[in-house]
Amino acid sequence: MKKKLFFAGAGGQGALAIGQMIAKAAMDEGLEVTWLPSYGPEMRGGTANCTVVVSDRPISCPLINDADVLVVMNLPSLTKFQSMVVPGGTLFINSSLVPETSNRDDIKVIEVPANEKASELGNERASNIVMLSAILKETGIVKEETVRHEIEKTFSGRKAKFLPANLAALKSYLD
Amino acid sequence: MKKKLFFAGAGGQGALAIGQMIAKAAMDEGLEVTWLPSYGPEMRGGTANCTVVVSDRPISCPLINDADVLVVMNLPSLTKFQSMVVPGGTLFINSSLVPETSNRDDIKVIEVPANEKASELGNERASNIVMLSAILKETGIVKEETVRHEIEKTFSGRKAKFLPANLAALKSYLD
Amino acid sequence: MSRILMKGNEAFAEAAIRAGVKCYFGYPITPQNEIPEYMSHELPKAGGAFIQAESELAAISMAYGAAASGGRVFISTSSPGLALMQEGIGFIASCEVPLVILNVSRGGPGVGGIQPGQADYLQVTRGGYNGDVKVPVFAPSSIQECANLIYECFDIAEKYRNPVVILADGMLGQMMEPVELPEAKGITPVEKINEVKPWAITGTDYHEGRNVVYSLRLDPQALENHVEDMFARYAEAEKELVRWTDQGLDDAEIVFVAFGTTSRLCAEASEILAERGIKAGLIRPISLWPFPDAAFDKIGPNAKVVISTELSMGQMIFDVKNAVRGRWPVALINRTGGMVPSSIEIADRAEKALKEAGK
Amino acid sequence: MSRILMKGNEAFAEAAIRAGVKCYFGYPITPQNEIPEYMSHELPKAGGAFIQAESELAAISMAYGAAASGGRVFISTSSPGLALMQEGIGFIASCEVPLVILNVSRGGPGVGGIQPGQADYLQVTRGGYNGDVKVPVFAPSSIQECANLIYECFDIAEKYRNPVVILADGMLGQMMEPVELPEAKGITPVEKINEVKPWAITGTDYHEGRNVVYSLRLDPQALENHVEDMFARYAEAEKELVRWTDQGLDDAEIVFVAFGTTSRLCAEASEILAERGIKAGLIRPISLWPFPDAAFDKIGPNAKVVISTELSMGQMIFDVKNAVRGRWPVALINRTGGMVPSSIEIADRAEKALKEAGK
Amino acid sequence: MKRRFKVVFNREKCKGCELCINFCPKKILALDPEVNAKGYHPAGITDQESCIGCQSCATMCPDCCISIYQLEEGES
Amino acid sequence: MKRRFKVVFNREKCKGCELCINFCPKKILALDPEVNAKGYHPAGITDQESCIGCQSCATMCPDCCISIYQLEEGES
Amino acid sequence: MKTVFEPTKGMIPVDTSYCPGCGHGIAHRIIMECLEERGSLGNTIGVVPIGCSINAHHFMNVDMCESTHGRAPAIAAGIRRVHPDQVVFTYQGDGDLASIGTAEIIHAAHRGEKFTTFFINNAIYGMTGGQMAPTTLIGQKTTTSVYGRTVEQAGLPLRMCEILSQIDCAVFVERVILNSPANVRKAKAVVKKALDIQDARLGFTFVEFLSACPTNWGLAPNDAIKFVEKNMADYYPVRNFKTPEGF
Amino acid sequence: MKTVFEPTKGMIPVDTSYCPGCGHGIAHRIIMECLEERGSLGNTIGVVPIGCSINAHHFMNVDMCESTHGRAPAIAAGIRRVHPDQVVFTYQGDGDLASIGTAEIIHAAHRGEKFTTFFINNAIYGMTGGQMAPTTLIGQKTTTSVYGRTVEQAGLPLRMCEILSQIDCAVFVERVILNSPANVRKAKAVVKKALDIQDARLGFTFVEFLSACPTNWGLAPNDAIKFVEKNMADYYPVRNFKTPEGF
Ligand SMILES: Cc1ncc(C[n+]2csc(CCOP(=O)(O)OP(=O)(O)O)c2C)c(N)n1
Ligand SMILES: Cc1ncc(C[n+]2csc(CCOP(=O)(O)OP(=O)(O)O)c2C)c(N)n1
Ligand code: SF4
Ligand code: SF4
Ligand code: SF4
Ligand code: SF4
Repeated sequence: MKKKLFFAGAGGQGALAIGQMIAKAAMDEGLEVTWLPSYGPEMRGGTANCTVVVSDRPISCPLINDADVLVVMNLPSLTKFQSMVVPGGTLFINSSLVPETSNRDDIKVIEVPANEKASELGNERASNIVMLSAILKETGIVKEETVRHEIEKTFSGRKAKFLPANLAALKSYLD
Repeated sequence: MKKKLFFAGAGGQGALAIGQMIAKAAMDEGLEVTWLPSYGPEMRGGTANCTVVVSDRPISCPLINDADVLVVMNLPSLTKFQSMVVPGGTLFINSSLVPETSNRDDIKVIEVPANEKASELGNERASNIVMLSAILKETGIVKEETVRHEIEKTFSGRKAKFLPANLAALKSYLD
Repeated sequence: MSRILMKGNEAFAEAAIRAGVKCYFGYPITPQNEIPEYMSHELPKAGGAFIQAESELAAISMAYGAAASGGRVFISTSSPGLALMQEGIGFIASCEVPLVILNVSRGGPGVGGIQPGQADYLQVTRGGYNGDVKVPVFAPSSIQECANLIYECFDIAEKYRNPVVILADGMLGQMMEPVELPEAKGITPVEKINEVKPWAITGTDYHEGRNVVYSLRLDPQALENHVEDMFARYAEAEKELVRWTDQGLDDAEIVFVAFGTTSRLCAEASEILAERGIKAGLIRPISLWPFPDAAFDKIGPNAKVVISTELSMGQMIFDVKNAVRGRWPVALINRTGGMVPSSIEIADRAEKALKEAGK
Repeated sequence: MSRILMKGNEAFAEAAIRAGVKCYFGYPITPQNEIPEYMSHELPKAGGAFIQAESELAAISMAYGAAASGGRVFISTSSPGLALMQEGIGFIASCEVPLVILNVSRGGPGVGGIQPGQADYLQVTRGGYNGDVKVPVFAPSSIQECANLIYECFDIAEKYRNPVVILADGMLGQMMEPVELPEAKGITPVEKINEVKPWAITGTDYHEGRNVVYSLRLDPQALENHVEDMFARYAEAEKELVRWTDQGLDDAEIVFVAFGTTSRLCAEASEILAERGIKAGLIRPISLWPFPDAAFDKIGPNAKVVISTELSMGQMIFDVKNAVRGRWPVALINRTGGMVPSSIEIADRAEKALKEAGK
Repeated sequence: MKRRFKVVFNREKCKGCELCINFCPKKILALDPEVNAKGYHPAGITDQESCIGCQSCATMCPDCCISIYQLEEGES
Repeated sequence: MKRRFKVVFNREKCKGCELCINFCPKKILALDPEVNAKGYHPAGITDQESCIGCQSCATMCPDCCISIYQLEEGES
Repeated sequence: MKTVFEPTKGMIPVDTSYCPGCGHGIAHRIIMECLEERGSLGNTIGVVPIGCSINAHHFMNVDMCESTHGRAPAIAAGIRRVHPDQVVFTYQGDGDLASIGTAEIIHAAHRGEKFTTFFINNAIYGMTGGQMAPTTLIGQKTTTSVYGRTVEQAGLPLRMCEILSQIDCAVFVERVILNSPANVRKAKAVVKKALDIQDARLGFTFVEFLSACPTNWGLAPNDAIKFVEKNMADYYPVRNFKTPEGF
Repeated sequence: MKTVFEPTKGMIPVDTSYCPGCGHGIAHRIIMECLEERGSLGNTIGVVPIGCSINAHHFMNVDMCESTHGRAPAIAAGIRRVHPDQVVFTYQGDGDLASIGTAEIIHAAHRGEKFTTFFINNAIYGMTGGQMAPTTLIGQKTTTSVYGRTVEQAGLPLRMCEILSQIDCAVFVERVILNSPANVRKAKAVVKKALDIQDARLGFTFVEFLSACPTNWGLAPNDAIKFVEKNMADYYPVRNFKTPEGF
């Protein structure tokens, strides 16, 4: 088993964070994993992408040529990256912010109104966790429970007040 | 023709200067020449030695293994360097400051009471030029006239007041 | 032992703390800023000291002072920062003071860019130090190896009384992988320093006689003797510190030589080539100096070409050619300036190189 | 033309002035102090400017500013000073700014000593710059050549828009020989700068558009393109700048390879060997980068051993081996730390090396 | 006669930092709810007529987005 | 009773700089016409009895050449 | 329609790379306005530092060069030797000038270099992501002082104007603040004066700007301006330190 | 026989490499006397610079290390982190401290490093043969200012005490002069005070010595002392600049 995932969005949309959560969960489930951000020069704004590879064997290369799963959080990411999905792969689109859909017909496209759902749950910033929920549901790449555990660790201490909305977001596609 | 000369003394005794004068004069006479000081770390005092090679052909190496002419201005220099004179070579000793003489019997030893003579001429600091005079007389390596020219250039401007004593010193062995 | 998902930069920092680092001195520079940041809050908790130095020159100087007086010292920087430390590193080597320096390198030359690069190979293996100096250099290729190598490098530095350099690149610094962290060793207390480092300047109350750490030797004979002593140690290091991994050399037609991040690209390129029916092997130098010449003796009879694969205009290739000694043609696959090729690009270019070697 | 007896350091300084140097920036360091001293009073007389910089870092930075804005610039230092300039030199190369840097090298490593050394060979030919940088390096062996080379190096630097380094040693800096000085060229006036250097930052009144001199390229593709441009120029330099002299290669049994001062010792050692009935030849690289590989093709059929002769633990020998390509055994005759062997010592050791090669 | 001004914003250069808005003494500037191509909500003027031409906005704008003109009689 | 002092010079360490001589308020120090092994004319005391033990010489000596002792009655 | 205010020709009309509300933009503008107004755009040479403002040469409409980190004053000294008649300036951040480049700025002042340095004090390392600078205030949180800077750990912040005024050949030293339209206008007048004194070749001229870095302070731009006003101006008195006679 | 004065055990009884009449010898002696008197020889770590006093570690009877040129204060900061309880000092010349090492001394003061710097201001580069230093006086002839230093060429000399006093965490700053027995005694008292304040860990402590370099000034030692007194003290006021309360 080897899965290559790519997460793309604007800075602050939490694409890197859900990539990391999947990576951590996979590690906790005993799998091999790499997480690779593409870091930009600018402090501010700009794009924030990351690559996650999950495998049951040691992973040679953390860079990928194509993706089994692509997650796009905004429009520029869709335009730029949709061609990298392997035929038969899955593309997740944050339909709250992306008015278009994919031009590919050889892949599975899943539209997730992440911001809307998150708003409904009381915290628009949890939109990435809504997306995560959809990914888990669709790919089963890691277990909900392991991820919940990660979310609980992330939103502790000073950030504990955000935990309920995020746990709710995690449930959004999994119930 | 190739002559290798070595001048040794304490800092301030003018050994480097007479080496340079011979080198310049030889150059002016159309010969090839190298002048090489052994420079020390210390600003002050210590030893000051130089090597002069004069030749009618290009000089490969400015460092010498042995000397045709050795000039020692003080006792430590005699002890340290007398063995480098080639058999048949010439050793000049500043007998004013060196109480001993050479232990070599295969070389020509010339004792020059340089400081005394210079004092007599009214300027003890011209002792190196007294030595130079003796060297010219004995070796004829360069012409008195060319050297006089150099001395005149050296003691000009603010130093012009030292010229007479130095010219007299140059004459000391050559008259 | 439990595995933690960590960035390379964090793994370096945490493993250094566990190796008993007393001092870290840093100056901000991308892409290694996580290290000073981590150290600024974690090292004091472990009983160590952190200073944000006023410059890389100050950082290497603080490092020297702390190490000369017996502390375990770690500093990190990125390419131009290491260029600024050249005088300091050469001086420290000449003073026989051990410490560990990490270069998380980026694209150059000059200010260049901040994407991963490997064009500091000559900088770390040859250096801009004046005089005769050698510095052991290690290049990890996974986060686990980052942690393991740095943990060990302090012992190596102290054994040879010399600086040791780790060369990573921005990708390794920024990526995350699971790591098992080594056990924490604790910091040597002041009163025990001279037991392990009798030469350290700790104050004469702590040891017999007087300790002086110095470089100047105005007597050239003394300086020559000193250099020869250093080189006697380097000769040992050359034997003892050689490290590499290799893969598929027995029947390889193509032999990749690559270190760090690039070796992982080559590993995947080998898989791609295998699908195309071409056998590719890999030599991954872990020690860049001493360079693993011996690895090349393991190359099998099918080899047609050795390919130095680098993120530079070709720097390691000098050492590769030297190790190859004319036995096989040597080719170069490279990108530079912070560009990272894909494994497919590497596979394609390797295939081409193989064809050309066949001609 | 008249010959003047001059120290190497003075010859460098005076010839640089005659080459039209506008600026010299220096910081005291033995054994090159005659140069800033000479420049401090002579350069202003010639219409140029002298600053005693606050450090070598400041000196190389001033040099960059003056050169980027179109002046001919010369700076000099000695070994540890050059180590401090590594970041600056790499940056300047990446900015494509021409200037001439002289290293009157001394014994190292570190502060080392102040006697002549050649252990900065790797420092000047490889460098501690980050990223892909190459710097042409020339090594004179007589005072006349000191003057001639520096005079020419400004044109070379400007042609390739890159720093150029001259490597001399303390002996060459301090010794005197007769020199014929080249003609004075005069300093390019400000209003003519952009005619020769259209890229120079002189204020937009002097040229079309806006000039910017820079190194940062955050886009790695732009950076890669830039590095490739630089290397295209380096490839030309590699062809055009190779220089050496050789002597007696036709029938030599021993071939010395030596640069600078050491080559003169080897020349005398060859005479000594001739007296002993042994034929020795000499390759004297004048350009250290590009290294004169082609010289080795002139070696005749009697050669039994090639001997890299160096005042270091063996640095040029890497390039010698590379040029030799296994055709002859390569031996090393060396002293280090500021020790200079006698020609007799060299002859003796060469004879021994010849015997060993015969075995 | 009251002097009248026209404040022109470079919508595409604006980064929506709100400094102009904050320093406008007449409080007649506001961010546009729509984003520009860079993704920022750009500033604009809500009440042109009340502008007193003090240039506070233009003086504080870090991005050279603001031009101010004095209208001649009858211009708008 | 008048206190009596003995000033001892380390002849071989002395570099003949004359600072001690210059700063001696009693002017009882002088250089030796003979040179020491380093080639310097070392300083010495010419009139032991006049020494007032002020330590001016020792305070100025850059080379730690001077020791000063107070003599007990009868000592010399 | 009469123009009351238009972007200066001194700024190239492209998007800057600075964050929203960044003080660099304001400082850039007023410097370039001054140069435009005095007709100096064609005979000015500027040096940009390593820092967020390394990008200034994309924005300022004059000949410029980049510098190595901290060395801009030495570079400008070199330029000045080749170009006795141009306007020469350096533009530097506080990491660049007050940390790694301390020696170079002090010695530019020491030699009385005839150029002007514009010093953007934003109390933090901007470009590298918000590390502590020598100018970071006590209590201020940065990525290398996560619990707030303390005196024990890092001393009290450096005040560059105060230090430079002690150097005789630094003839004009003033600190300005970019926190209100009135003060930005004052700052511009100070910039102009510094350039006039440079023209008179009297010595080294230095202007420090207290300036916001909203991004790394984690504040909205207008709150960042308040921080400049309340916290920075408290420790860094906004005033003239030195002016040569006749100016 | 009662000992009134004997060479301190702080100085190793070997010949120093300094020239006759060099101020380094006097400064060495009083520093080491203080360390001996307070019983600190066994728990002191010193850092010597690049300069004539690089040799100090052959003479001072404590653990020492050499430094790269100008970096002694950073080195001492490193030592201090490993050895919180020792006496730590740097000993530096004016080329080392006021030229190449400017950034390091300023930032030692800035961080309030708890060590003492002894600064030997002899207005020249000694070891390298008499080049101009930042402290060289106007009109003074050196090998790189053969007609005498001018303001136009090199600015007015740097006064380090004045500069360092502007830095808050430099808590003790004083300039002393080695020109007479009385002033040498005063200087010694100042050294002692600096070390006491170091013991109290109040911040950075700094003592500047006006000191003779007869060799490179081309003066006989006693004339050199007069030069220190007449010319140097004129430009470099001998006084205390800062003392913490209670000292
Ligand atoms: C030699 C070197 N060291 C470190 C860096 C990394 N670096 C880039 S910008 C910068 C400083 C940024 O801070 P500042 O000067 O305060 O300017 P700002 O970004 O805040 O405007 C640093 C340290 C570098 N590029 N080169
Ligand atoms: C990096 C470097 N630059 C320059 C030198 C040469 N150098 C040796 S000592 C010295 C300075 C001497 O002057 P100062 O600091 O005033 O001390 P002094 O000798 O007068 O006591 C210099 C520049 C060096 N050794 N290393
Ligand atoms: S100040 Fe400028 S950038 Fe900021 S919101 Fe107003 S117009 Fe936009
Ligand atoms: S002061 Fe010291 S070194 Fe100088 S003459 Fe007197 S005893 Fe000798
Ligand atoms: S990081 Fe700070 S200084 Fe840099 S552009 Fe952004 S706000 Fe401005
Ligand atoms: S050169 Fe000057 S500072 Fe150096 S030892 Fe001699 S007198 Fe002292």
